[in-house]
Amino acid sequence: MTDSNWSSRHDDRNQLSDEEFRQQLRLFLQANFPREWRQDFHRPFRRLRGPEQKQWLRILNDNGWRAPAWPRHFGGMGLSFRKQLIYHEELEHAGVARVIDLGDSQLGPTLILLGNEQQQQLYLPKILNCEHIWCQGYSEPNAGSDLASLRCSAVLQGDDFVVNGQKIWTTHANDATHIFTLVRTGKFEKKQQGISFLLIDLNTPGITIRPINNLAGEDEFCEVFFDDVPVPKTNLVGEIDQGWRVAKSLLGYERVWIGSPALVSKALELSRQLIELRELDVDCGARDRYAELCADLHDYKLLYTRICNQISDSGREPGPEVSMLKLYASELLQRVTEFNVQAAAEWGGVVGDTVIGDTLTDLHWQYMMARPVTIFAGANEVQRDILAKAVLRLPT
Amino acid sequence: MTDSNWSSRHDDRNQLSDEEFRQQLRLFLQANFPREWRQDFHRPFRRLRGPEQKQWLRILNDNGWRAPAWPRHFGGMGLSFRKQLIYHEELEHAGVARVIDLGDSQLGPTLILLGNEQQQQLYLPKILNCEHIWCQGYSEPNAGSDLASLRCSAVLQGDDFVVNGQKIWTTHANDATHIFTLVRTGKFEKKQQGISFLLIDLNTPGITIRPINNLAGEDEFCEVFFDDVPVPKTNLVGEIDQGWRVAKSLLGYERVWIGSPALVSKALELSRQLIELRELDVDCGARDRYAELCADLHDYKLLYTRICNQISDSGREPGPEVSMLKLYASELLQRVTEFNVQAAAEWGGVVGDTVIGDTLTDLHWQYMMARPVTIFAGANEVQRDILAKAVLRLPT
Amino acid sequence: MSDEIFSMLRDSAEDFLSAQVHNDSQTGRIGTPVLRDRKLWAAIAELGWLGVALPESHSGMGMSVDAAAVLCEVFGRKLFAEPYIAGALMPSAVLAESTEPVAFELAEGLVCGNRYLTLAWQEQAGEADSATYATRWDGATITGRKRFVSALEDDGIVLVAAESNEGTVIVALAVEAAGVRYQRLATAQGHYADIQLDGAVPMAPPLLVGAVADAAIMRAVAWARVAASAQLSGIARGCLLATTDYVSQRTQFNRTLSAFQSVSHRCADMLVGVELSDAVWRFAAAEVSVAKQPESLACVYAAKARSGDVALTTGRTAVQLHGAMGFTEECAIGLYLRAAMQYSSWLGAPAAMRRLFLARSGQRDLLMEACND
Amino acid sequence: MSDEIFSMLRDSAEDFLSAQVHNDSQTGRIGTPVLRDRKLWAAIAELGWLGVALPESHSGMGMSVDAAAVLCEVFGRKLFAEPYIAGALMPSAVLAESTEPVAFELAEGLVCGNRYLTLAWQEQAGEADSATYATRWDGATITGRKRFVSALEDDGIVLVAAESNEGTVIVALAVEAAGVRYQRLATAQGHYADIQLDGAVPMAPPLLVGAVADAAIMRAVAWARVAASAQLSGIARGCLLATTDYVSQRTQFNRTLSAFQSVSHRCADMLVGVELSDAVWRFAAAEVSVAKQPESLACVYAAKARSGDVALTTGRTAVQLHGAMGFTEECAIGLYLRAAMQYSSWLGAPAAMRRLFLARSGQRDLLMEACND
Repeated sequence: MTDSNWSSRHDDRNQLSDEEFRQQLRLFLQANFPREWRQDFHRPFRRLRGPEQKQWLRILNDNGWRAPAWPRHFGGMGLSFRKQLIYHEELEHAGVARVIDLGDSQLGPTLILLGNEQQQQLYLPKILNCEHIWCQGYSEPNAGSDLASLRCSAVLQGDDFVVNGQKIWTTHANDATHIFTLVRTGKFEKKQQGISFLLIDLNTPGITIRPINNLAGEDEFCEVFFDDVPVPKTNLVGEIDQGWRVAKSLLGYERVWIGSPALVSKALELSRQLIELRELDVDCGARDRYAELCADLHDYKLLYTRICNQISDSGREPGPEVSMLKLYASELLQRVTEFNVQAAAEWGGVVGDTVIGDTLTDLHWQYMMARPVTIFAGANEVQRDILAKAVLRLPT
Repeated sequence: MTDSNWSSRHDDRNQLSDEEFRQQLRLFLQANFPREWRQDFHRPFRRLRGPEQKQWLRILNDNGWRAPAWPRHFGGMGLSFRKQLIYHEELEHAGVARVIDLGDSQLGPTLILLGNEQQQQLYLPKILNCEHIWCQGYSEPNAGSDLASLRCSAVLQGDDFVVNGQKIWTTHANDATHIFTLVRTGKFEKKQQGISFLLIDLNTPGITIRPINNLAGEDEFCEVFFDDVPVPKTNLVGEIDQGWRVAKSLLGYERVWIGSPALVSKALELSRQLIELRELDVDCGARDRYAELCADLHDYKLLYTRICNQISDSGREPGPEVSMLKLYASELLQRVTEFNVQAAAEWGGVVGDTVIGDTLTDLHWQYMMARPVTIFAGANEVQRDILAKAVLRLPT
Repeated sequence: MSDEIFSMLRDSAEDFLSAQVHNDSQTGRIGTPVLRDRKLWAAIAELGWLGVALPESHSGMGMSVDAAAVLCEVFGRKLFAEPYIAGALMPSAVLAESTEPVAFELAEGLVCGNRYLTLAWQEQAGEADSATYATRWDGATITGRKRFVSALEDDGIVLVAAESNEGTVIVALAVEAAGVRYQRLATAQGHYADIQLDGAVPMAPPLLVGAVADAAIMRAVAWARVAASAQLSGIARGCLLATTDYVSQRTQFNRTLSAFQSVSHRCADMLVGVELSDAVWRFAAAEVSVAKQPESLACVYAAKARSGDVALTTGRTAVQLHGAMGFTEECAIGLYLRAAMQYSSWLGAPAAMRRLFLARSGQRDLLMEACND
Repeated sequence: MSDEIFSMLRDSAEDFLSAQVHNDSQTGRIGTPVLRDRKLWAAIAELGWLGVALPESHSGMGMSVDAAAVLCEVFGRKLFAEPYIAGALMPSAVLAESTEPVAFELAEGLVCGNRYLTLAWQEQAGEADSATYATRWDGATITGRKRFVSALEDDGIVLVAAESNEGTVIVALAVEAAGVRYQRLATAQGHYADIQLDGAVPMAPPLLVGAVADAAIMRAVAWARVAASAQLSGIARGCLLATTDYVSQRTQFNRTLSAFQSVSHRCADMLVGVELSDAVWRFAAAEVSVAKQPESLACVYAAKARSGDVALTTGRTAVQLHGAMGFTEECAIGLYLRAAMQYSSWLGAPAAMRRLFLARSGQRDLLMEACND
């Protein structure tokens, strides 16, 4: 890993003080993030996709602001967890649209931790320069919250695994070039065993992708069908049949990022705008409900910061307590979007764009986009089970 | 049952029109119910006990207003279910303090349905004239919601059952002369079998009664201990080992009466008083919360009336849908008492009597007295299980 | 109205709608305002439903709003998308009061299904109860702006409420007339039109003038609220049924979903909500159908508040219990939630309705008067 | 203040209270106002706790409210009933600002535990923040009425806020002085006294006069709110622990109670509440301990609102999950709920606190300013 290709092209920003770091990033974003892609009252949870996403990620990459968690010798920024928090805070603060960049956030760390050198050299640079766009193939029609029941199979024949089966809820598969999957390679008593982590090029023959429209009108989820798809056995990450542990190691971080208060902040910004537009400032009843949401966010931010700091200070992976974050943030987000629909009176019944006062908004979109957050990344019912079992140690 | 002792001493009020019936009862209550025993802001859920209870029940009995559900030839009023509803409405309307009169509401109907003639002749008249005061011995320390796990045993020796074990949560055992119990007389695979329904005189040697103070400061619950207590085998009601069915037949009615909106009305009356006293009329936030509770009661009364009318029209025993009544009424009652505590600001922290403006009240008492309603007569968790299983037919 | 007639109405509606309604036609419409399906509209005209609440003198069946509400409950359960309340029931409440020749003519067209009517009274968000209008009638033309108008067809007729020197008037205006401009915003099953009127000339002299016009509008709104409550209640019940079906079949962690209390207890709570909602709209429908001033009845506002809240809560919970599948446009469960958003916001959102409920109930009714005597 | 000192304080408090506090002493007291347990009060004086928030100039330890809050969190968990906040912390905030001889003397007595102080400022329910007083100081005597005064001993000293010609004054008054009458109402762990002052003569000239008196009271209230938040948070945590113990052991229907999601999921929700409450009071304590005008900090109100709500909710849920046993006076679980009622209502109930939170937060803080630049 001392190859010059891997050497860092940019200053080590981890050396900056927190405040300097924050300032540099803030200035960079002001200068470089295209205004038209900002989150706004119309799309408070805006995400970039396809060409726009690539364009923005390349700007980040060219300026040394990409892959904040990756070590520098793999081309990342090598930031401490605390600086990663600042990084995300500043993106949120600047209204930078979200990206689903699973190559950066999930596959990269996995390969760095458990991939072999060949896999690292082959894939990591192409993640950074967006030549490869990755999506995640975990869930199946009968393996959602109960992921370990997955059945999509990979059978070794010669130098290839032959993959058959179906994945579902694969976000942005229709934009991606590659998919990292959990597939069944063996049957054991414990169903978590016999699962392997496999990388698949979506251009391989035998793969069909079907987008699914969601309630907000977006086609971000896809079904991916595998029909005798050959995958080189060199695409196996980690040990065969041990893929569950590979995937699991990232779940805690996923829940921390999903628990970010950013979406709630954005939704509550819209609440405030609606209150002004509808002149509800003088309505003490509406103000009481708004105050409750504001206090919820205020307090939640403090809890979020504290748990993140504990992770940061301890240097350990996130424990089961991060289920609190995913749980509370997702339900609060829903409550805020519900307030917004109610505060908008008749406009709350509009499905699609509407202009209130001079503000373009889409209350249905924000309401519906807040629905799946209580389902994905482990349904909230599962999060409560985790808290009861693993934090409170309640017997079952 | 044609003995002249059993003939009715009073007019058959079931023949009256609903309106006439209501008027007669209203006038009777105005003339006869002692003003000082009325429910008020201090004791919105007031109950009579001991000598006061006896005195009032005897007034009812002497005037032919006792035992509304019993057939007339057993000395009751023989009212239709609809008239029973009116009966309870009028008592509530007049602020008549509640009585726990299990001889009337539970044992009487059981004996009428399943007792033998000897038992009916021996016990029913003494219930009516308050010579016997009955309490209910069902729950045990390890058999609460899971009542069928009860272990208090009765073993037949000669002409007596010998009873050993413990009952708990026996309301007003310290005022009672007799107790009707569920005791274990046999062991079967299904634990609901092997339970018998046994009548016990509390004066029998070997019985110890210990009152338990509750959170509201009242000693209404008791533990009852049985130590080799002999009970004549003629005190068995129904078949041996079949007592579960005896007890179960009354549960539906119990849930209907517990579901009465009367307590909620009383608690909400206190809410209104507090709003006036604290001049919260102008506080739109407080008014919104109050409006929600008022609407909840309004709508619930309609549901309650409808389900009661359905029972009345069909002539069948209450079905599992009455769990809705117990569930909603009990939780609404708690929400109202919580509103009252919050509306009272600092006074909400007072434990015991306080005077707000010129109104004597006891917010802690009403708050605490509303706690057990979600627990007793089948915890609300059990009610939800019943609704899911028996009404929605969800598989488990 | 006898229970038997209601049963017949309900049964025929269930039969007809089970055969006619296909949810597929409601998916993928996000952002697209929907107009009447004219074939379906003609079919329900054929069944006589459009004239249910019109008197026989006006070509109607001479029943009242309680009969219409029975139909609407089925519409909700079956996700029937035609704008029955806005396009038939509300115009009926106005036309029934008018003895102008044009009123009879429009009523006949409404009942036959060849005239597409709607009522335009509201001008501001959250002000469905305002009885004053910025829209002006000068005796010959009408000028102003109306909002949140449902069921507006390009070749339809809009009954417009306006201020005049004689108080409120209601005039019938062809949508095609000069001086009428409009834009439609999509709702789940229809649209809200925003109408600009600029010296538009109506079809005939005003249908109603003065106090009788105000009363007709208040009655139309009260009727519509009760009918919308019934529809919301139906939406919630349909949504609950679909959910109990789903959780009874779907398996996770080797157990039927309904075996988890986190699922079954929420179904129980949904049931309680649906039954409350059902009890209150039926009561309100019965009361309103015999009331002279239905807008004074507290139960109307209670019904609209409860049914809106319950339909939204049931819809959200149902989406959650359907898991990821519930978030797809292909799964009908989201359509219930979206329909709930439309009917709970139209004519007054729950919190606003509860305030009016409290004001109308005079509070004392709720309390027991025992302490006074 | 370093984390290490806080840890030491917490550990010593836990050790001491585990040995000293017996819940039995709190049962069966319904309706009976409770005074200091003088043995316990002397013991905590011995430990130095009473002077934690007083400067060294005033015989104190020179720490701040954050240290006191650390103690209060333990008090909550252990159901320690002594009126530490009203009887030590609040008087400290006032005495610390005064350089009158009597202030030093009272501070010393407070710290040693042989003077029983309290602060009387509030006059109406729900108005702990009012800075105007109907109670008058005429330069020699004091007349008026104070309510909701905790920690009032018959031989104690009450620091009374009053209006005078020079603005607000705070005077020290012996409870035994002529012209002082009072009645006590019971709370869970103490009492609220209602004090009538009729020309009462204080011990000495006013401790504080004018703006500095107002500031001291506002600081005392802010300190007390943060400390009460810590105590409420401790109450909730103690209550949660007792509940998870119980449901882990109790069996019904052949299963441990905690195996039912209707139980375990509510425990999970209680946990989230407790952790939120904990996060916000700790933040508020740190902020307040370095703030010049702690009453201007939104987090103070957020902490009081959250901790009050959470303690009440946790207490109620805990009673429910304890089943019938939870409703008995012998089961300690009800004591947590009752203590929560006391501390959530004193100094402002949650809804009132959230209004002040919103007012103080200027709202903008909560939103992201990205759209401005």
